[in-house]
Amino acid sequence: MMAEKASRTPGRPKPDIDPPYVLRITGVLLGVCLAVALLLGIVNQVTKPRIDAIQAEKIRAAMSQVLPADSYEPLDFTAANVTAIYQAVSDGKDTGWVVETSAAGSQGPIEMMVGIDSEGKVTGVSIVKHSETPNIGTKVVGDQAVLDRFTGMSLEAGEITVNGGANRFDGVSGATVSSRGVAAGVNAALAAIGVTP
Amino acid sequence: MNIFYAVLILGILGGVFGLVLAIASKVFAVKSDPKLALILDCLPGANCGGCGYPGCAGCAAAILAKKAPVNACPSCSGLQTSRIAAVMGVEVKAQERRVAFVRCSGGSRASHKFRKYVGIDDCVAAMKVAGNGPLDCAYGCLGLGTCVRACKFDAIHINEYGAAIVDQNKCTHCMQCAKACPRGVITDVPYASDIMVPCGNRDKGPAAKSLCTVSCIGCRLCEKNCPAGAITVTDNHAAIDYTKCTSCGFCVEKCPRKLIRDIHATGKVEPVA
Amino acid sequence: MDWRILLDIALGAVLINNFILVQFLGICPFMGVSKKMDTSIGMGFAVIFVMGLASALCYPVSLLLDALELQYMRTVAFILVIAALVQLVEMFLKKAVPTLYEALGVYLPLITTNCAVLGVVLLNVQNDYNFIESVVYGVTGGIGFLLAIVLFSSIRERLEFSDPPKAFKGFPIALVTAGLMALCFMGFSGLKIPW
Amino acid sequence: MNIGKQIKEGLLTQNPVLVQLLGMCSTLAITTTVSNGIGMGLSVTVILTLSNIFISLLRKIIPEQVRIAAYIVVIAGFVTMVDLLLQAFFPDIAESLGVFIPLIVVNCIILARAESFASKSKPLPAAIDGICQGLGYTMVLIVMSAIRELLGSGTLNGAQVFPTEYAASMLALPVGGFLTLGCLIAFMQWVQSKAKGGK
Repeated sequence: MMAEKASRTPGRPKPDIDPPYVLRITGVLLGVCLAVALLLGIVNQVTKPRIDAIQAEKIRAAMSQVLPADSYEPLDFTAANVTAIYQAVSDGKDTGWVVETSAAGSQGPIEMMVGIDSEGKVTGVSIVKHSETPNIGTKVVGDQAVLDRFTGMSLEAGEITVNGGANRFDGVSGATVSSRGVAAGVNAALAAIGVTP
Repeated sequence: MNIFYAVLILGILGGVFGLVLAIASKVFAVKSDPKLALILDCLPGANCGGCGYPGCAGCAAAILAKKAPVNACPSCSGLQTSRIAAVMGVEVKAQERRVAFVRCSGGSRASHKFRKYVGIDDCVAAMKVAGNGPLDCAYGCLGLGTCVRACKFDAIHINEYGAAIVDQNKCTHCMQCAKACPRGVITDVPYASDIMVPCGNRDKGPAAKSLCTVSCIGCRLCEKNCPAGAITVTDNHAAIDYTKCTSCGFCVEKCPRKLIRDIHATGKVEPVA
Repeated sequence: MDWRILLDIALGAVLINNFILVQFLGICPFMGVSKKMDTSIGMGFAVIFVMGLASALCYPVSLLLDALELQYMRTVAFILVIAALVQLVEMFLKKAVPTLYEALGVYLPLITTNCAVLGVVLLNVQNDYNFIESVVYGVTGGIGFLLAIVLFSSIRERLEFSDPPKAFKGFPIALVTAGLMALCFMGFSGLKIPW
Repeated sequence: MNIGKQIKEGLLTQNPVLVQLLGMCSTLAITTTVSNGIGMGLSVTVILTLSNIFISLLRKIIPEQVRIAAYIVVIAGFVTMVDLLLQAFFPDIAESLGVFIPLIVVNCIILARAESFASKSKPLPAAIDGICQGLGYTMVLIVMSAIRELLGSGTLNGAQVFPTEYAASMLALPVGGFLTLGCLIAFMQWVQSKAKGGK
């Protein structure tokens, strides 16, 4: 059955594919893959809840850092490179939004949390995940002082641009690509909310 | 559920690729005659090219296809060649072992055109400098090691005087060094014979004397004193006929330049003092 | 498909983010095989073939994995596809071009662990390229690899006869040269695409 | 199978990075801080030993035709498992090492050792070889990351040694990695030639 299916055009000598040989090889690779997959599945089953819990905890911490609030209700939305928007509610009133966006940094995407108050001003930026080069990219993404400079900016004077333009944000010298990445993320967040003071 | 999908997908991938690889291994199986592997084992496997075929695999294929004689591989010892002959079921002709020999021992003693050659340290490159090389003597060894790099059996080195010298025990007579040498200083001699002339100079006496302190000046003393008549001096250079030479050593005493010598006197090929 | 985006990806993969000299992926075979020019060219084409086909094959697999939320299986599945591909290339070369197969030696199986090949597949997923974009990225990534390894092996062949300090002979001088080449390729990062 | 020889081989004469020139991708990419170097080195050692044992156990079963595919699936399986376990149970280690763990799958050392050593020897020597090669790799990583961090950013394991303005930040870039590794191997060759010359 297997051997006939693999026979070649009559012109060429038919290679002697004896089924036991083929079965042994396929069987071994199949067995190894199944074993590894099973092992991984079990490990994942064990670790998934813990990882999700840790991840959720990290996001909560980042959210409360940018915009302190009692609770955050996720909203549905349609916006470019925005992964989630949460409505921040503290003692019953909507006090603003927390937007999770990702933008291209120098070595890979930078995922960040941007807090925006009800007038559309940035209340804080915190980086969730990045793979910037240490000592260069991290001068921007790793340094909270630099990120805090975004606080208070909005789309009132147009898009935030790095080292120039009306709505100016002076990035860290030598790490312009990373600075532009973070600025792009903040712009995306502000645009998603669409409120300008 | 999640585990089931994981196992399912990787299982399918593993199975499909296992199948493809199994069939491919058969379709692409390289048809090889078992004798080829046997012959290949007997060959030294250094791919030196002495047999004229692309590496040992090429030589083995040629021997198998009877295009090459059983002793096509010059680097094979007698034992290896007889084993190949056994595989091929052919009787092998007895063959006397030969090895490479450097017809120069001057090195630092030869006069140089300029104090020190500074450039690409390779004889072929040096030959392109100042009229084929920094040495005044046109037949001498430049000592820059092209032959050392060409030899796959680590059998030839540059001695302390700066001339190449062959370690006869390691030499397998593949003659890659001779092919690599831009000046053709290296020839091959029978392993067994002792008396050698480590110089290849063809200039007349006085010129040869000025070119190098250990050169053959063609004075014919060795030729006159050789009882077996094995030495003939042709265009100012003493050449030994190894079939006639009885290694009596008369020529060694008579040579005014202390050049002709018994290289096996101290068991190992020594450079000319 | 807007060919400008494709050209942008291609230019990026070959010059701006060259896999070897800028992203520093796939350096083991790069250092190992680049002693001689012909093995380098052979290796370069083998990598182009594997990278192109790997990107093409891994695209449907990554779609399937995302659909079933099996992101953690991504690495294992991709590496399985690549390994099978390399094994196929190894068998094909053994049959069709035995001399190249001998010359590549241990570095052929090392293409499997070649960070560039798995790198390109994971980057395809990270930048969520569609099918054509990922194949273009794979093939041009391979061309970038070929460009780098050919340039490097031509320099290395000349290095044999130069006389660096005795301790630097062999790999160290080659590494320093590779460092300088990487420095030059950093110059491309400023390359602006006119449209 | 004497262990002494394997240890000496793993650390000096057959050092995976300095002599065999394997595992260069990760060596150049991550040796910018000492903590990265140690973390990466140890995780490679653990995974290398585990996969060596597993592969030498399987060596008789896996046929020649699918050996690469089978070995690499085993290695990738181990790496993903270690990654998941780290993220679940040791989140802080995972935080600093997160991006390097997937890199280990494509670390040439592991498949090279599996292909050249583990697949031909019994589990115990394979395990020892894994440990020795791993330690040799970690040693090189620590030395390289110390040099690159000190000269590249003026800090050593986080402690500020001299103000970063004077540091050659180019060394932090992988370009500096090439140069540092080149000089390191040159130094090793110089030491070996001195030892040979000296004796």
